[in-house]
Amino acid sequence: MRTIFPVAVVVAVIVGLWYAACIPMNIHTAATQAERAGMVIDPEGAAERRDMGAIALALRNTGIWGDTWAQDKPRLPAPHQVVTELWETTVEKKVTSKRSLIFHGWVTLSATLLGFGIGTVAGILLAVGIVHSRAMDMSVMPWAIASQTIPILAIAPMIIVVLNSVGLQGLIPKAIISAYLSFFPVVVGMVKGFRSPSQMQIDQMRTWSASRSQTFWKLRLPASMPYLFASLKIGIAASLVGAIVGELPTGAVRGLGARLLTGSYYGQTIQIWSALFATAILAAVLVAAVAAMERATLKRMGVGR
Amino acid sequence: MGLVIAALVIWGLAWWMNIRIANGAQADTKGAKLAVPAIFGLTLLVMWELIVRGLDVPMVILPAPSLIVVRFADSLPILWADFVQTVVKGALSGYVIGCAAAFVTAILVDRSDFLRRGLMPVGSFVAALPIVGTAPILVMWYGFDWQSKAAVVVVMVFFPMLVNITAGLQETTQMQRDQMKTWAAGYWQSFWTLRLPAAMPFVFNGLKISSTLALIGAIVAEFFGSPIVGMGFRISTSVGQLALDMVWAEILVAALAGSAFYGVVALIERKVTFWHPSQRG
Amino acid sequence: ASHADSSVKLQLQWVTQAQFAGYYVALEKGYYEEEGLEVEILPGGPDIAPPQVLAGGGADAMLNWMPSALAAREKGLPVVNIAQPFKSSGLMLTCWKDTGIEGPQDFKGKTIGVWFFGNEYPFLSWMSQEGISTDGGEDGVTVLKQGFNVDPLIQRQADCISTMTYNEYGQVLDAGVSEDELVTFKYEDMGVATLEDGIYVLEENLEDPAFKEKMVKFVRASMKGWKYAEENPDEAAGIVLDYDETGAQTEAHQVRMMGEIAKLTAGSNGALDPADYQRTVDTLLAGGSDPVITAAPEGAYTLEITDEALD
Amino acid sequence: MISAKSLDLTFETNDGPVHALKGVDLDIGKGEFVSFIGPSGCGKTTFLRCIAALETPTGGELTVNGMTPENARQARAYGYVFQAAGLYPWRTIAGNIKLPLEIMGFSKAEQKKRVEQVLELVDLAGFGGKFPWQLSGGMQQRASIARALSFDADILLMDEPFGALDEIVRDHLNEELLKLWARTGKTIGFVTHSIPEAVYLSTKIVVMSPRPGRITDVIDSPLPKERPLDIRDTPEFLEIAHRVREGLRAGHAYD
Amino acid sequence: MISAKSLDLTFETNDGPVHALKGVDLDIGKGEFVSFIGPSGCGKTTFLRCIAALETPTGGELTVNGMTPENARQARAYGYVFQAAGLYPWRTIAGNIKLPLEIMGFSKAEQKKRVEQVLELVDLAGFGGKFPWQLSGGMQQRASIARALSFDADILLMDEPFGALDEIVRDHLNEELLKLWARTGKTIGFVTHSIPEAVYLSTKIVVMSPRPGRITDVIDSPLPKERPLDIRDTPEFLEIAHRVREGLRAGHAYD
Ligand SMILES: Nc1ncnc2c1ncn2[C@@H]1O[C@H](COP(=O)(O)OP(=O)(O)OP(=O)(O)O)[C@@H](O)[C@H]1O
Ligand SMILES: Nc1ncnc2c1ncn2[C@@H]1O[C@H](COP(=O)(O)OP(=O)(O)OP(=O)(O)O)[C@@H](O)[C@H]1O
Ligand SMILES: Cc1ncc(C[n+]2csc(CCO)c2C)c(N)n1
Ligand SMILES: [Mg+2]
Ligand SMILES: [Mg+2]
Repeated sequence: MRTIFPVAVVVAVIVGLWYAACIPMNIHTAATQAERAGMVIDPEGAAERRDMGAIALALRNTGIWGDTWAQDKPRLPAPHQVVTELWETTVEKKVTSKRSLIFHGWVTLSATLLGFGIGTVAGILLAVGIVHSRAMDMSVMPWAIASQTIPILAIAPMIIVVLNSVGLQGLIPKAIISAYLSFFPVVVGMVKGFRSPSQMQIDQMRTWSASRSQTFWKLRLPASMPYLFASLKIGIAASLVGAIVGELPTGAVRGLGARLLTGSYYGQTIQIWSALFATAILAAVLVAAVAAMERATLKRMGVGR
Repeated sequence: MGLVIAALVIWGLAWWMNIRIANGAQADTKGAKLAVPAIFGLTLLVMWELIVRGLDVPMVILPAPSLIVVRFADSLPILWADFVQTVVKGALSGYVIGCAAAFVTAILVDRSDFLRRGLMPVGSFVAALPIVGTAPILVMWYGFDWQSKAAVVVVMVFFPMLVNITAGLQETTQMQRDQMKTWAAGYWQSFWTLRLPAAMPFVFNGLKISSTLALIGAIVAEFFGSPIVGMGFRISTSVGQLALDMVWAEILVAALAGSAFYGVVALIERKVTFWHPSQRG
Repeated sequence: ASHADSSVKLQLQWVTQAQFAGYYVALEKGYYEEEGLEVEILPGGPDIAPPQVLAGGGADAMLNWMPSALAAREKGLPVVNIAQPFKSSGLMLTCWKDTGIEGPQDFKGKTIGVWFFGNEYPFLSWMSQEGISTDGGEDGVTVLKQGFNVDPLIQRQADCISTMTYNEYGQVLDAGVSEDELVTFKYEDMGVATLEDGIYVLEENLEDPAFKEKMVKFVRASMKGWKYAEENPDEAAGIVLDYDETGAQTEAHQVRMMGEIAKLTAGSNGALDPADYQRTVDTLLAGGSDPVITAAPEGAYTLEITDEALD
Repeated sequence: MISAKSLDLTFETNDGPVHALKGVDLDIGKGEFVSFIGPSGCGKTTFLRCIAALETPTGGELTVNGMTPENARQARAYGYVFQAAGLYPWRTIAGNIKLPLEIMGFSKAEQKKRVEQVLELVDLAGFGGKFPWQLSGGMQQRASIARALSFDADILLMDEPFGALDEIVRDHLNEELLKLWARTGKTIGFVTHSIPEAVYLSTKIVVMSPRPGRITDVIDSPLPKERPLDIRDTPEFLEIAHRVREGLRAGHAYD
Repeated sequence: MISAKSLDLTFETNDGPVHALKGVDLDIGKGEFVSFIGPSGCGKTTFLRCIAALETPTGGELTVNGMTPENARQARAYGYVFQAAGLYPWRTIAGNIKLPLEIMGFSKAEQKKRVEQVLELVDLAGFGGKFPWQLSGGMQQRASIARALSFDADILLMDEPFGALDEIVRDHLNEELLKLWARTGKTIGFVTHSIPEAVYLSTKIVVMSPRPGRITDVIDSPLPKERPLDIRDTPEFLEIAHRVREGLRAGHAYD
C-alpha cells in the first residue's frame, strides 16, 4: 500500500502528460487528414502549415485534438492505443499465432534464459579463477572492462556469421550474445562476493587447516550469495537486451526484437510501442523472479529478514 | 595448422610468464600491474593473428589484427572525425545532461519520500526499455544529427545515475545525521557538508557504469539514422561494404575511447574519494 | 562443404515481403520440391550483409544489388551473378515539391536521405555524374544515412529520401501525403539505373558440377515462381504474408507491393542481359572521386546457369 | 540545568511497544559531572538522546536550561560526543572540528582560532592537517571531543566516548577529561559501561536497569574534585564501586 | 608446550619495516592460563598468530607441542577464538560449531555428539537451532568459544574474546571460562586489554610494550586456582593489578 498510491499518482501524471504530448506530436498529420476529410483547418493547406510550430497549430485547431489520439501510424501513439494493442496481441490472440506478443515474448525469453544461464555460469567460473589466481586477477579484469566498451550491436552480426560458419544456428548464437552482456555484472559482483569474507574469517579457516576448496564451498560461496543475487538482477536485464540485439542480425524473424524492428520498417508506431512495453514488462517479471529466488534462498540460509 | 599450434604454444608461454610475475616478489609494483594485463592482451592479439592466418579465415569475416592496425593508421582523419561526432558531440553531451538531470531528480526524490516511492518503480520500468526500441523513436523526434544520439544517451544513463545518487545520499549513518541535528544544521548545510561527500563513492560507481553505457548508446543510436559521419555510421556502412578492417578499426577506437573515458572517471574518483577505504588500499 | 545433397539456402537482402514473392511462391507451390530441392529462405534485415553470410558459408546463394555485389568482388569476395529476375530498377528519390526541386541540379543545398550498407553506390555515381558534391554546403547535397522507414521525409528532416517504387513510396502515400505534393526521380529515368535483386553465388562453388546443377534447378524453379507471382499477385501476396513470421505485415501493403514488383520483373526471364550489365558497370565506373569499383570486373556473371535452366 | 520529571519513552516496534524509559526523575545542576551506568538496553543512550532532542519523550517533562530540549538544540546549548568518533574521512582533523563552526556561521578567523584552541586542549596541536584515518583510535576520539567543545556549549553529552579504547589510553583520557571539566566548569552527562570509570569521573552516578528502563540508584560521590589515578586504589573508591556493582547486578539479567 | 626463543617478526610495509616482535622469549607449560596484556600495537595479536602459524616469524625459534607451528596447525593442535565472534550468519549455532568438525572430517554422529557436548559446556544447550543474530552478543561469544573447543585441541588461543561485551556479561563469562579451564585442563593463551581480567584469569601474566614489541614483565600469579569474583577486592589481587598497571604505564606512549 505504501508504494501503490505514490506509483499510481506518478503513473497518472505521466499518462496525463503523455496524452498532452500527443497533441503537438501528431497535430500536423491530424490536420492534413482532417482537411482531406473535408474539415476546415486554420491555416489551410498542408504546405502552409509545414513550417508552423506544432503548439501554435494545436491551439488554432482545438477541434481536431481528438484525432491526435486516434491515428493509425501516429508519431506518438496515445496510451490507450498502446494498451489496446497490448491487450489484443496478448490476451485476444492465440499464443501460437505469429501476431501474438506472447509467442514472440517466448522466443525472446528462451534465448534470454539460455544466455543468462551461460553468462552466469561463465561469470561465476571466471570469478572463481580471478579470486584464486593472482595472474588471472591481474590480467583479466582490465580486459573485461574494455570488452564492455565494444558496441555489441556492431559485432553481433559478425558473431552470428562466425558461429554460422561453424554450424551453430538458431537459439545458440542469440544466447551467446545475450551471455556476453550478462557475464560482466556477474563477474564483477561475484569477485566482490567471493572476497567479502573478512581476513578474520579466512584466518579462522586456516586455523582449522581447511583446504582451498573447503574454504571456497563453506565460506566464500555462501558469503557471496547476496552479491550473487544483486548481480543476477542486473545480469538478467542485460540478457534480455542481449537477446533482443541478437535477434536483429539473425534475420529478425521472430521475437520481440524482430517485432520492434519490423514495426519500425513499416512505420507502425503502435506496434513498436507495444513491443517496447512488452519488453519492459518481461524485464520487470524476470527481475521480480530473481528477487523472489533471492528471498527464498536467503531465507533458507537464515540470513533473510 | 602449424600457426594454430604456434598460437597455443605462445598462449601457454605467456600464461606461464604471467603466473611467474603475478606470484613473484615484484607483483605489487606498478610495472607488474601494467605488464601482466599487457602481456595477456598481447597474447590474445598474437593468437588472433596466428589463428586467422592459420585457418585462412576470409577477411570479410574476421580480419587479422595487423590488417586492422594498418587500416587504423591509414584512416586517422576519418576516425578522428567519427570520434568527434559520436563521442564528443553525442556521448559526452548526453552524459553530462543525463547525469545532471539525474542529480536534480535525486535531490527532489530525496526531499520527498512520496516522489521516491512513486518514481523509483516507474523509473526502473522505463529503464528496462531496450535501446533498439527507443533509439528509432528518439531519432524520429530529435533528428539525425548528434542531438538524437545525446537523447539516447540521456535516457540510458539517467536511471543508473539516479539509483546510485539516491543510494549514495542514503549512505550516511543515523549517527552522522544525528550529529548534524545536534548542531542544528539545515537541509542544505548537511547536504553539502555531509550527504554529498558521503555519496561520492556511489556517485562515481554510477559515473563509471554510465561512461561505457554512454559510448555504446551513442554508437548504437547511429545505426538508426545519422549524418554521414560517426562511428556507428561507419561501422554499419563498412559492414555493408565488407570493409571489415574499417569496422574493427572503429571498434578499436570505441574500446580505446571507452577505456580512456572509464579511466578518466576512475582517476577523478581516486582524487575525490581519496578518503574511502577502497581507495586507500 | 559438399554440394552433393539437395539443400539450398537462399539469403534474402531484406525482411520477408512481396519483393521476394517469387521464391516464396516457388516454395509454397512445391516448384523446388519438384526439382528435388530442399530450399530454405533466410530473411535479411539492416544488420545482415548477404555477401558476408555467403562468405561465412551460411547460405548457398544470395540476392543482392549489383553495385554491392561488384564492390564485394573487388574486396576479394568473388561472387558471381547467375540469374537476374529483376529487369528494371525500382529505386527512386522522393522529394517534397514545395522545396522547389525540379531537376537534379536543384539538389544543391538540400538534404537527402540515402540508404547505405552497400546501397549508396547508385546514388554516389549519380551525383558524381551530375557533378554535385556530397559533402554538404551550398553547392553540394547534405547526405543523411536514412533508416528504413519514411519518417525523415514525413518529419521534414530531409528534403528527399530514397524510396522503392514498391515499398517506401507507398508508405509515404499511406502517411497521408498526396502524389501532387511530391516530386520523384526514378534512377531508371535518370539513366543511372543499376541492376537490383540478382541471384549470386561464390565463384569457387561454381567449379563443382553438383553445385552448378543444383543452381540450375534452383533458378528454374525460382523463375517459375516469379512468373506465377506476376500472374497471380493477390495470391502471391497472401503467400508472402503467410511466411512472415513477425506478423508485422499488412495485407493491403503487400498486395500493392506485389503489383509494383511485377512491373520490375516483367521484362526478365531470369537471364542477365549483358547490355544491362554493361550499363551498370559503366554507371559505377563513372563514379568520380570515390569510385565504387575502380576497374571493369572480369567474370562477375555467368550465363551458363540460366542457359541451361531456361532451355 | 537539566530536569526530568517522570519521563516516559515508549518505542512502537512491529512486535509490540518497548518501554525504553519509564518514570525517570532526575535533576542535574550546573557544573555537575553525571555518569549513567547500567546493563545494555537500559535506556542510557535513549535518555541522553532525549536531552539532546534527538528523541521525543512520550510522557513526562524535560527541560534543558529552562527551555524545551528542542529549543535548547536550536540554541546550540550542548555538544554531543557519540560512541564512535564519527569523524568525516574526507575532512582533515581541523576541517572536522571546523564543521560545526561553519554550520553555526562563525567567522573564518574565529573558526581558525577556536580550532587551534581546542586542538591544544585535547593535546592534538600539530595534527590538524592529518586525516582521521591517519590517527589512532584514541586520537580520533579526542578529536571528536574537541569538535564537541569547539563551539563552547554549556552542556557536554557523551555517550560511551571511550568504549572502544584500551585501558591505558582510557585512563589517560579520563584524567584529561577531568582536567578539562575542572578548567571549563561545564555540565557533563556521561554514559559508560565501566564501573571504575564512572566512579572515577563523576560527582553523581546514575544506575539504571532495563525492561522498562528506569533509574534504580543515584549515588553522590564523596570523592574530592582533585582526583589522581591512584585514587582508584583507595577504600572510599572501592566502597562506591562496590555499591555501583551491587546496584548493577541487581538489575542485570544474565542474558 | 609452547616455547619461544628470541622470536623476531618484522613486517615490511611501504613506509619502512615495522618491528612487531623483537627478541621474545617465553615458555608456556601444559595447563597454564597465560594472559597477554599491553598497549595497542605491542604485538599481542601478532604473537598469538605466530603460535597459530598464521604469521611466520622472521627470526628466532618457536615450537608448539614440540613441533613447528605449521605442523601443529596441520595437526589441529589448537583452537583459536577471535575478538569478534565471527559466526557465519547463514549457519545455525549448531551448524557453526559443526563447521570445523566437517572440515576435519569427523563422522556425522561424532559431529552431533560433540556439538551437544560443547553447547552444554558453554551453557547454550537448546540454542543450537538458532541463528547467530537471534542471540545476544555474549551468547554469540560463547558459541564462538564452543566452536574452538569442539575439536578438543590441547591449546586454546583467545584474542580479546570479550572486548566487545559489557562489564557484567564479561564478569560472567570470565567466571565461566575459569570453570571450563579447571574442568578441561587446557592450556590457554589469552589476550586482553583489561587489567582486572588478566589478573583474575591467569596463572601467568605477560606484559608487553611496543616499538619494537617485546616482553617487559612476566608475572606469576599467587592467586589460588579457585577464584570467586570477589577475589578482585582482595589486597593480593590489587597488588598484582598494581604491578601490571605500573608495567604497562612504563611501556606506554600516550597517543
Ligand atoms: N529506535 C528505536 N526503536 C525501537 N526500540 C529502540 C530504539 N532505540 C532503542 N530502542 C530500545 O530501547 C531500549 C533502550 O535502548 P538504549 O539504546 O537507550 O540502551 P542503552 O542503555 O544505551 O544500551 P547500550 O549500553 O547497549 O548502548 C532497548 O531495549 C532498545 O532495544
Ligand atoms: N599485516 C601487517 N602488516 C604490517 N604491519 C602489521 C601487520 N599486522 C600488524 N602490524 C603491526 O604490527 C604491530 C603489532 O600489531 P598487533 O596487531 O600484534 O598489536 P596488538 O598488540 O594486537 O594491538 P591491539 O591491542 O590493538 O590489538 C603494530 O604496529 C601493527 O601496526
Ligand atoms: C541491409 C540492407 N539495407 C538496405 C538495403 C536496401 N534495400 C534493398 S531492398 C530494400 C527494401 C525496400 O523495401 C531495401 C531497403 C538492403 N538491401 N539491405
Ligand atoms: Mg547506548
Ligand atoms: Mg590485537
